[in-house]
Amino acid sequence: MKLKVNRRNFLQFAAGGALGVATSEISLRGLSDFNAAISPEEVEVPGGPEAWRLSLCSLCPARCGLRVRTIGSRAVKIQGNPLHPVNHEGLCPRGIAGLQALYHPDRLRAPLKNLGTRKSPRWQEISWEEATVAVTNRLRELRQTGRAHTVVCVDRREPDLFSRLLRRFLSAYGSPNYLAMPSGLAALQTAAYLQQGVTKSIAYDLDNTRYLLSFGVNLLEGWGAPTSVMRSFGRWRDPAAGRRTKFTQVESRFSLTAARADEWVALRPGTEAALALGLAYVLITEGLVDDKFIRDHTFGFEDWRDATGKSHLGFRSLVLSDYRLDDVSTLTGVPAETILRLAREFGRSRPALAIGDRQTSTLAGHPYAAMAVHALNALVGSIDSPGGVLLQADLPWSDEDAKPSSLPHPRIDQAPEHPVPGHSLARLPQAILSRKPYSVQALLLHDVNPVFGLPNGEAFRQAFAEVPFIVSFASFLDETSALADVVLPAATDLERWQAADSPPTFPFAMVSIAPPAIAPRNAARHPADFILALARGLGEPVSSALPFAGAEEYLRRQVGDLFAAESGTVFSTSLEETWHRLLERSGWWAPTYSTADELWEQMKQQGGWWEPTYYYGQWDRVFQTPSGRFEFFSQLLSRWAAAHPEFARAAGLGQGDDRLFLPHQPPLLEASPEYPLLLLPVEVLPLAGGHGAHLPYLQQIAGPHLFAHWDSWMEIHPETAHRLGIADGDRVWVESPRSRAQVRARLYAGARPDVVHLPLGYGHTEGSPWGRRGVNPLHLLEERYEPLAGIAQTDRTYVKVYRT
Amino acid sequence: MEQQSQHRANLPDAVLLQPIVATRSSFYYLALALLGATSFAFFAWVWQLRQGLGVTGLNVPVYWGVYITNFVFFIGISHAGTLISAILRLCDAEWRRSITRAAEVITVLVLFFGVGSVIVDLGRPDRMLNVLLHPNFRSPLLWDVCSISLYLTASSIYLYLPLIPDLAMLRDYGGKYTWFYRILALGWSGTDRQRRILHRAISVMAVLVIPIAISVHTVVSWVFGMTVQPMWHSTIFGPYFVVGAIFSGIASLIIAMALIRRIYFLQDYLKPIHFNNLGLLLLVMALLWFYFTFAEHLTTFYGNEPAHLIVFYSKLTGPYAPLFWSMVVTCFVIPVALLSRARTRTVTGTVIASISVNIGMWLERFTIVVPTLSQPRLPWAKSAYSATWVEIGMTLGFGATFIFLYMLFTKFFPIVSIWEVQEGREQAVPEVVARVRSYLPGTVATTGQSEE
Amino acid sequence: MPRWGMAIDLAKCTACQACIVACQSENNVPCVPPEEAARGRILSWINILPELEGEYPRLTMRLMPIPCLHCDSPPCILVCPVGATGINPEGIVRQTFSRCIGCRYCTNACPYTRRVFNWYKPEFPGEFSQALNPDVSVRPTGVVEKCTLCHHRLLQAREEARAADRPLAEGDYVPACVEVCPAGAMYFGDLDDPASSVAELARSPRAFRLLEELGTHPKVIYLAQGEWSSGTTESTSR
Amino acid sequence: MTAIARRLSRVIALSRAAVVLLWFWLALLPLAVRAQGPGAHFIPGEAKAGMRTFFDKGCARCHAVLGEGGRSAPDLARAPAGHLGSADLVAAMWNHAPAMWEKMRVEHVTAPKFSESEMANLFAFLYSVRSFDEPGDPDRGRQLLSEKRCLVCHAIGGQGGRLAPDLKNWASYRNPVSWVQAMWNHAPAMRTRMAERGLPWPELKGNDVADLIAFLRTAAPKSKARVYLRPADPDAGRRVFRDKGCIACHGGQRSSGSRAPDFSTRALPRTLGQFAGLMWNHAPAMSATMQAQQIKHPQFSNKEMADLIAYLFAERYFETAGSVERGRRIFEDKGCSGCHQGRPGTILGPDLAGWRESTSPIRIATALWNHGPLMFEKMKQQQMAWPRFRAGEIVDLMEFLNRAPSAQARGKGKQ
Repeated sequence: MKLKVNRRNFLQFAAGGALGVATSEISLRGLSDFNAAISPEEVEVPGGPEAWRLSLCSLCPARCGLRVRTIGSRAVKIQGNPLHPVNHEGLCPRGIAGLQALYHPDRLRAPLKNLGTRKSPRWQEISWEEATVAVTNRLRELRQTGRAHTVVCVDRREPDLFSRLLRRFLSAYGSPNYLAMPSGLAALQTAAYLQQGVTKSIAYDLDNTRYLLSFGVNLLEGWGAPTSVMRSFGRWRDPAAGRRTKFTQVESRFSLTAARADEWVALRPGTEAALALGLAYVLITEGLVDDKFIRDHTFGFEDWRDATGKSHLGFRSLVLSDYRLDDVSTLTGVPAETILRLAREFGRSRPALAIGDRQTSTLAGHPYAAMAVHALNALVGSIDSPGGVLLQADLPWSDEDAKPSSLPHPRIDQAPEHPVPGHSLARLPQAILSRKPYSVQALLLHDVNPVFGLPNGEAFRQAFAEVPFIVSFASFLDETSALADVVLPAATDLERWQAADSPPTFPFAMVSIAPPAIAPRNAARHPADFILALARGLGEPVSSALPFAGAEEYLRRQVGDLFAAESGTVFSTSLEETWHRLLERSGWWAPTYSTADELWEQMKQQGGWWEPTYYYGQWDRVFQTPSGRFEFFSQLLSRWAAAHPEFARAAGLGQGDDRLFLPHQPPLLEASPEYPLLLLPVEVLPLAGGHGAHLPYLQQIAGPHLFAHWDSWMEIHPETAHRLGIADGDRVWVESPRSRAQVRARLYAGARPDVVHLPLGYGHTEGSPWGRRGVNPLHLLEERYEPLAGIAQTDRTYVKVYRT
Repeated sequence: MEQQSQHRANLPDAVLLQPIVATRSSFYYLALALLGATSFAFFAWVWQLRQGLGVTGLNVPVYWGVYITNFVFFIGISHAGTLISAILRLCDAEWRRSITRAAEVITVLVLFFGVGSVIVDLGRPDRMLNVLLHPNFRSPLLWDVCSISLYLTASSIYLYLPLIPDLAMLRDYGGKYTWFYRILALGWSGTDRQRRILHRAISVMAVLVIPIAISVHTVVSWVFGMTVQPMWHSTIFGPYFVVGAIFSGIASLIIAMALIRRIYFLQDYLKPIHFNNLGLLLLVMALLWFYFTFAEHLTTFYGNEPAHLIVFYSKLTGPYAPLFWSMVVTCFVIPVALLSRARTRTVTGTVIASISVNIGMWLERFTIVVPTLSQPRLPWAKSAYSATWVEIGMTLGFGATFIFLYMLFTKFFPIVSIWEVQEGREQAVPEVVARVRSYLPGTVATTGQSEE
Repeated sequence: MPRWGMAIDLAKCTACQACIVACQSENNVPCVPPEEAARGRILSWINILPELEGEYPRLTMRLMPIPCLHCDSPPCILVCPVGATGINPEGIVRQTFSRCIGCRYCTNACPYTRRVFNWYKPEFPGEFSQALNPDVSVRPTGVVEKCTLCHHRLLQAREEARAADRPLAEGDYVPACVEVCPAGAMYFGDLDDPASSVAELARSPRAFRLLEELGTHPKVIYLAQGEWSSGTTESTSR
Repeated sequence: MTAIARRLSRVIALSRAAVVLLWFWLALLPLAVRAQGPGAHFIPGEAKAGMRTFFDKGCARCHAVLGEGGRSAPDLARAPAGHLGSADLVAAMWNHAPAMWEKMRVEHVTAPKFSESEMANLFAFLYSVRSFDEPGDPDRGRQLLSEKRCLVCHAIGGQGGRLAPDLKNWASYRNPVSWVQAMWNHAPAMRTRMAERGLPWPELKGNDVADLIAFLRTAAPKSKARVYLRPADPDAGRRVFRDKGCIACHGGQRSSGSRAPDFSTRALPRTLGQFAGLMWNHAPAMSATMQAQQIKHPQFSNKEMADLIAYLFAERYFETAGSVERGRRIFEDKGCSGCHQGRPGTILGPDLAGWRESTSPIRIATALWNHGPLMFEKMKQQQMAWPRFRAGEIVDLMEFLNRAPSAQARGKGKQ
């Protein structure tokens, strides 16, 4: 006997089961359809023919060689050009981010004309023709009315084909005013001028040095030619290369560079010069100096008598009297034994190299400090010797473009009150506003943003308001372009013909060139083409000075000079270069090309031309001082000061005090009870040089040591923070006598307890929304200029910090 | 009409059928409210599907949060019914008769929400079928899939079997939906043979269901235990989770009973004694749970492994301390305090205890899932996890829907097993008397066969 | 059958993070918007892990670039319920984006937290989508993704080698991060080929592996920074 | 007569072989020619390929050439000093080998294997590189100018004597050869002038020329900073040697009567610059004799001079002929016969009979490099000392192996 299962309820069963399965099945399927329906599918990537094209990066002066992978008309990847002498295969993050600069959503799409006022601009898109006509007419008029010299051009820091062309154009047009953004190497160059009498770019043989003593130079965070510095760093520590080069970083903050160094020596900020001279003290007293070099190639080491028989202070006596070990130790806060050890290491490991003052790619530091550090190199004979300080080799360019134009009017920005025949862009606003030496009628800006990037940006804003006519080449409508009357969308690196000379701090003569990797986006154009069109429009004599159809032809012409030089080699494998070097050093030259055209073609394919040989010991090239030697006691300076008594006062020393002409510790800033904390702005690699904030790639890696991204942060020592009741991540006010800003505080044990740090490059007020994050420390910093070359000293200011 | 109702009223245990025949308006209001919550949850879910899981508070490294907590919690609850009723049935606890069904229903319904929690936690629920198409049997998650579906089937059957006689009763009762009851009743006519088969089937299922239930929550615990993450990688997680599950299960059963009792006036079916007994059971589990929790944390502390200690302290003193300690209070202090004294082991007492236990157990799941994740071995940036409206809404919605379905059940099926209660009246009393007598010395077990 | 592995020399690494950006651009990894980044939802496959120790002015900081370590016995692949991730014969821990159901069990099982989840639909604002690499699929929302050691490059390299009718040589196949490293701190190659540079470095006394004690056997090997001492001469073969 | 005839035939035979080889790889690497180092043309193997070998096989890890490469072992371009022909190179390599092997063993460096062609390239490379001058020391250059009293007649950039041309004109010459050429060409005139003033003929020793150049370079006008020479062509050089009549006196056996030093035997300095110095020193005496014999003082163009010197150097790459007799004696005395001559029971090394007619410095070097370590070990087991050879001895050995491996040794070897 059993449950009576008749046909009916069996069927019921079956039906029920089937139903169940069906529903579950349907519900799952249905779910997936449902999901697909409400969230449609993702981007699919178009393909196309693949090609690799050479190009150059222009996000910093290094101008690394690039290989760009293109799919159809799209650029999809940027890699390093393995043959390029500066970076070889390597790249820094900025180089790769070039792609985002290229395809940036906020790029200018067409030439813009301001129909409104400077205060409240109204932008209208115009055609290139209109733009060209507008600019041409204005410039022609100025020229015809004899005001050609009132046209001022501000170029970016990175030297390239276009800056040459621009200079050529200006001198033909009749304006002496080719200005460029200031470089972080200014203090070094000033020291080089005062002590070596040279104006060429100083170079460093980092690869071959055995001991590197850096006084707060952010070597690994965008200084000089970043990729080549990093490459050298890798070689110092390459097990295969044999002994490891010691890298000591002297810096108040535990920066990434300090973290990667072999030793970090924390000192009181601003006392770099004192420490350097303290080291000199030990080197001299312990006889660790290179006597031969000092005897043969230096001046002013010992006390000396001039023509008039007046005796002068020598470097040795200065150091022995003013920079005794314990004094230096107390001033700098570095233990005496550390100073001793450093000096001994520095003196005993040859070649040893010292770089300083504290500097980034935009903050230069103080020339006197730089002189003090450079003096160390002289003491150990590391000047123009392997692993030492070198002088960049001369390029075989014909210099007609570079030569200073012999025009009646002086440059608008010249600084007669400074001993170093320098010009500082920082003076421009004052010159414009005071209409001295003459009033500026027109401004040509090429990819520069002084309003954001210079300490006296506000002054620029006001001054530019006074200038009747402003043209700006830019990719974005940034703070400065926003003040222009005409804004011209400039093609970016990958879209334009490029040529670059040897980057600063790079010893060899080099010319890299690159054709456009892809066609310009939107309406973007090569500024060079515009300038050439301008020249044609202006007619004689300008047009005959620039008789080129376009950038390519101009560049092609330049390469002719290289061919004529009959030396050097096209970029090639390190093996080829070694071979070339071996031959060339012994007087043989085996070129891979026999005509200028071959050279041109090969350069386009390999990326450029260079001379991989450096000839050491060319003293009269390296020392162009009155004495023809390295001058501890700068006679250039003393002679100049003789004619300018006011200088001594500016330098804060007594008239006739020889210290004026010798490296010495410049006066320190003092804290006040109201403003107890020192604000030192810092530069981070991703935003080095103050640009890059508009690129997401760079924003999201800005502060790896604190996982900081997308916003500026204030580094403060945990104890200080605790004293001020500030917790990690709190929003705080940073207030300087000049202004105040709100920022997120980050506790960082690497910050000196009496110092706070803010990263540069943040806080845009115009342009891409991505860039308009965080605060711009430059607005907090007090403007100060040093007396030697008028270099901005806006790298420190005392502030107070309190919670919001 | 008159005498119809008359005749019904005279039926024994008519009150048990009352919910089915008559529905008060308050029911509809409540239902409406609950369905509101449900639709909100549904909206939240659609929103999440459109936007992506970004709308939750989850982040790196806290990849699991409220959803997974809910999953573990619901699966835990599911141990209420089946397991308990099975245990009680097997050991002939006569006081079980009126509570078993209420328990079993909880199990069956809540399982869906356990599974549901996982589904909403998936980044690609539309690809769920991959679990069947490309199963990877090395993954504890797949073990879960198997054991849970098995548990669901078993407990559904286990719910269904004892339902058959009542269904037949409803069929013959001639109220609404008679056709519906006829289908489900499978032509039950209550012959001895049928009864015997039914009894056999039920006790077989009872035996089967216990190991399955235990396996389910053990496997759930292994989802965590099988990884190498600090304070997840623990061997006692299996029993620990099972205990926790039964713990919360009993608690929710008590709550459910209390509600039924109030709403459907079943005071003389669900008597204080039931609550008292369950209360005692709850007390035992509370002690057991505390024992496990203590053992787990002591060993971690004593082992003194850095990675583990970081998590350990984040729970005891760190950001998760409030949650952790309120868990200890709600899971241990309150229930023990209330249940250990007969005076407070009243209906209200046990209910309060149960509520606090359920809160506590949810917290326990949470403090197991999240702290470990937010303290990864490598000190990546630690980002705090806090649930968003989507997660909260979804959780509430699930709760509401569960209650709604439970209510719905009571509207179609007697929530107290009528025939079992009657059977109790008619047979159990003499049986028990006989059984008890058989325990005593100097007597012959006469009623042996009636005991099987 | 090669066993691909990577060696990262912490002495040479400058923490410039070029590897991170190179990887993102090579593998179509979108940049998440600031708010998301703030919630720790950055998607990059390789990251720098800073470890700061000591007190001012005696501090040390170790900055390790950490990609997926491609363990020989990866905890992540066991737990995937749908087998969407696994380790291929050449030791690459792969992720099948099209099968992943996004349960994020693998992300939790990975002791290095080196797997990332697509919380939202990938965003390529403006023309950024123009720069997408056609060799790599753009991952849809809701799936887990991770470093593939630029597997697509391996396939290409194989193709080229086959076309040129020669075996795959060292350096033919290099992931984007290794290729870009300006300091040459990253090495890549076949760990089973004793002559390869990675194998050589793996034998170095400076070599160590991350969280070795977990028995995951990572194939990304780190070389300790080492210290400068006057007159030390290191040699790879020691 | 035999000796002379044999030597002659040998030189010619080898140079023929060399030329054949040359054409062979010329056909292969038409481009490489441009990048040739001086002297490479005559020498079997290609210098640049040799450098590739040098770097690829890891020699450069320890050794450097002119400072390019490792520091832990001698710079093969500078040491050993003096000019080395192929035989000398082999000798140097052979004698130095055990020490190197020891060092490599300690450093766990595995010795790479070389094919004969690779070895040939390597030799070619080393040989050319060794002939290169390194940039001199400008300081010494300055001193020299005053010591040698050049500035009495010459001026640099206007400062100095007015009698002779301003050295500035040559300041941009980077190659010692072009200096020699200039000096050579006006040597007679200069000699007479100096004679008139009773000035001594300045002797230029060692690196003097290089140093002078290094100093004067700095006086070079900016516009045309450097003048290099294109790689020279020994073939052309040989023609110059013949046509300009140098061969008449310097041809050694080939010259009608050897009145002047025979370049194929005379000891050469290491570098071209030093050689240039010698020519300079030797100029007055020579022009005197030439005047005496009414031989016109030959004028050379830059290129001709370069080719000529290249030719002379290339010639000296090859060893002069040795003697079988001496060879056999060495083979016995140094104990080679002990293992390498198929004596029953004592065959530890291969029977060298097979080397007949095929022995060359390259071959020896290759064998030494590839099997040397093994041989060294075996010898240590036998407590045998590692034999050392002078270059001459190597030559004789080769002669012996090439010509007269005793028949019975070969017979025995077969059994």
